[in-house]
Amino acid sequence: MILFILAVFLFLIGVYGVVAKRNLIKIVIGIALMEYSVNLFLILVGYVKGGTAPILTEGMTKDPFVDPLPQAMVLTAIVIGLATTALLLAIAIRIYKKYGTFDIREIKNLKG
Amino acid sequence: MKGMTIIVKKVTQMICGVIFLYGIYIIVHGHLTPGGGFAGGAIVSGSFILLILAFGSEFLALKKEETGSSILESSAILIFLIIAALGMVIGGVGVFFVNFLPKGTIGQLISAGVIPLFNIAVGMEVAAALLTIFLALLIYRDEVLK
Amino acid sequence: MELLLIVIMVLMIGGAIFSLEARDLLSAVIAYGIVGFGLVICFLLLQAPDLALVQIVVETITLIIMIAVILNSTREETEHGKGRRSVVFALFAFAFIGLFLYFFDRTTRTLSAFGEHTLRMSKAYLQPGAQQTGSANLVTGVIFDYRGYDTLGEATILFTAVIGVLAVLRLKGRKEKE
Amino acid sequence: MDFLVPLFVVVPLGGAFLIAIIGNLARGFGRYFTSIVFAFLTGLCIYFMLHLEGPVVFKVGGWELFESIPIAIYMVIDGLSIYLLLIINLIGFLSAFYSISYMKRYTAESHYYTLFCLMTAGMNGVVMSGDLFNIYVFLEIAAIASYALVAFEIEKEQLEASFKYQVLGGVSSLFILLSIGFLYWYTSTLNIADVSRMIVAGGKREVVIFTQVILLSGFGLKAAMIPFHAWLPDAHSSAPSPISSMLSGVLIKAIGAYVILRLFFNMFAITYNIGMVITVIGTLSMVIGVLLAIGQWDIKRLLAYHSISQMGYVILGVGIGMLVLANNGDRAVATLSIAGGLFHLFNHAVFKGLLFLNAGAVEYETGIRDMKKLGGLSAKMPVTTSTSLSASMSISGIPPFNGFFSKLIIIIAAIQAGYYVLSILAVFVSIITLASFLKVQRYTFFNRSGEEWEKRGKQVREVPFSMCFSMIVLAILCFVLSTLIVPSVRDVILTPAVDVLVKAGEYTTAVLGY
Repeated sequence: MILFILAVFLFLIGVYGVVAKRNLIKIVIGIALMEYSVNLFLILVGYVKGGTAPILTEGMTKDPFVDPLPQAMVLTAIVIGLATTALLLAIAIRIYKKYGTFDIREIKNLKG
Repeated sequence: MKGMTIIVKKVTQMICGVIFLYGIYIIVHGHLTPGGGFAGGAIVSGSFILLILAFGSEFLALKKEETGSSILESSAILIFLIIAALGMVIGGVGVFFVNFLPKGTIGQLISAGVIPLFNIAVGMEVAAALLTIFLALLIYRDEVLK
Repeated sequence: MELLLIVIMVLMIGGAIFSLEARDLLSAVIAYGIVGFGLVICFLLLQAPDLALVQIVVETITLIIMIAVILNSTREETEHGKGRRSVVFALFAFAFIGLFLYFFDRTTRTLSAFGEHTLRMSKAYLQPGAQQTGSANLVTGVIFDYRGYDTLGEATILFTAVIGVLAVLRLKGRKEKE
Repeated sequence: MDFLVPLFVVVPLGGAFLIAIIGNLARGFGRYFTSIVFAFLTGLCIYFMLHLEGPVVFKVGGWELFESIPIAIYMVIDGLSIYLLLIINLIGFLSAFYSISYMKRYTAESHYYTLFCLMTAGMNGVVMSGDLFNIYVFLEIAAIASYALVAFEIEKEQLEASFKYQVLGGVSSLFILLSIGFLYWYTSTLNIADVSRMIVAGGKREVVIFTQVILLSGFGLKAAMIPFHAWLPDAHSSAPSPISSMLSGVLIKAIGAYVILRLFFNMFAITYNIGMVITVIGTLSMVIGVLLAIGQWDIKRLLAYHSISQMGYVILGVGIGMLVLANNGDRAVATLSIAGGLFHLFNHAVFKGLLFLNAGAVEYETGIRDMKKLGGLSAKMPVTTSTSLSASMSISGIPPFNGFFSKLIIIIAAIQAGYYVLSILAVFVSIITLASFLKVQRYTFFNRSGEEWEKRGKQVREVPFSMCFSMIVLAILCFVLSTLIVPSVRDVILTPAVDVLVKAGEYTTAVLGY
């Protein structure tokens, strides 16, 4: 149980970063942290005690497998996270070029 | 962008091909061992990124490279879609995403029907996609510095 | 193994807090890398080698891109105005986090504990999975056969992001001549 | 007919990939190809709508039930899905056609059309999916494409709006993914029908409520309901106008409101508490949205705030229906209320799409969005003026137009259900909307005081054909949609959609087949 709580705690730290931080890069990091924690959470859900990775090999014993479906979901989620991060960074660097800062408050001031 | 020192260049020269081949290996063995199109494609693009970082980009016509990798990416994902949609024609019953090739023996390299083909298409797509993102950032940087 | 996982996750949480609070953006990004690579070890411990492989490569490339962005802009975070408002805000945030965790703990206590997951949908992916798809790696079987449609969506998302990055990073938005 | 189902996703995706390849070689390719794609899809929607009897279930990969558990990804087209699909592809076609002239001033047109196709493909995928994780994936396609499109003009304002939109959109997506994780933990399945069955069998109420709260905040952010609306005015006013009309007209419905309806009616059992929360959120959006809109002078920003308010009507209508159903009240009242909500959803797509296209036409000719600096355009741009007038009358509920009927139905239903305060609020909001749009008409088209564009020496004339065409078609639709109150028309288009929500419990059986 403690593992799930730690994963959700990491998620909430990410939320805190997004809400409280004023720096664009920090906000991107916050979103990426949330992404990681959700991925970890899904894998924790799909774990089976004493299970092995769901890959058939020669001379395999009769161990149970862990659930392959969350793994497929997380694989998708990792790539989605990469895509989001890349687009966010592209826009952040563009904003930096226009304003010369990553700080949200200064951007607001400059915008007037 | 400028390249790095001679030591870095030499080391990159030696390991870059190995990384590239390892990426290909991961893609091709996706249905047998851990990994697959996504991991392998990312490794392949990593080898290119390493080359560019070590040797610098002034020898490259970046814009052309970017267009090329973008087209490669689009073609790869189009191939993916076509293979998936072929099931609607070949599968006989109009099913999307059907594994219409013979399955073969489990554990052989040539097995699992269309899955290796999907892996290769996705591998190409991911490799080209990550390279394109990197090149786009590089071009933008060069233009800004100008 | 659970203890090891807990240790790594605490380390990850420490890295996460440091990366959000660090003054220097470069060290923030490096601390963020700790979280990402910690996640790789978690995936390995939780029997997900496919994910570990993808995560380690993706993490590396994300870090390269992030560091490139920071080296080309600024490293400093200008954090001014740390007054009483931020203390109140922090208290508020702690209260929210505490409440959320409390409700999470209370509501999910009835669900299956760690490691006692029951399979339902994936039963079909495991038992006859290898015969039906011909793939020895069952995760690949799920990704490309049972749920291939999701993977098409995933590849499309990467494609979308690339087109988006190309569109955002182009030099001029409008043509010169009106 | 079944095998045609995947085409709703395959065709726009294939179109997007083709444009990305060929657009590099032949510049104008995407421009016309996009319109062709969406014309085809609209035709397909109409074909489906005329021939649909009960839900069509398409199992991707052809995997049948395994020990009576669904293992394939299901595509489900029922009355509600086809209703949304029709709206998406119709507005998509008109926006794409409008873009032919409008986007000629921008660079990188092929990127624009690629993203446009991808966004619509994502929305189509969401509304016809019967699988939780699949909904998430396609929702992300639509969302990421829209982030890039909002920033398409790459000026300061656009970039900032897009960043804000992306951050809040990313947070909401992750909330959604987390709640999908909860549901998977609880039920070990992803199929909506199967999840619904497992929730009923499991009976752990606390877990369900916790998940519902997280899901509602996630999708509420996507639908820009009132506590979560911060991103909408910036994002919708910064995008190029055809995209604004897609975002306001379709996107917040397809990936926000639709999913809320689908999940809270068909997946979770209807409860009084959730109905109350939805009604309150709808009312708040309706009232606060319009109050925020009053003080706006930027024409697109004003329209964006009105989107929040009008979506409030939709949610309110559906929420009242949910309350009545949860109380085991009169089913006829619930049906009327939900029908009003869904009817208004279509109407809003049409008139808000049209209003954004009008704003785009004004900006195209004058380059100004501030209403104080506009004026006197009615003589120079007759088509824009007349279409804008009909859309304004429609949004503020003037009788022969469609907006009047849907609002009337919602108000009557609220009175019949005994929520008198809500009906008075709805009337009140409608009056403020009327005042607000009188202002728009007066300052933009009729008042002769401003005329900044004349000082700048601009030659203002009517916009090109493709833009006029889209606006005229939408203006005609503002009239024609009023016929949805005629029973024979309603039975084809609206009633199947309403039935899906009113007879919420039948979804599971219809999809699983046992």
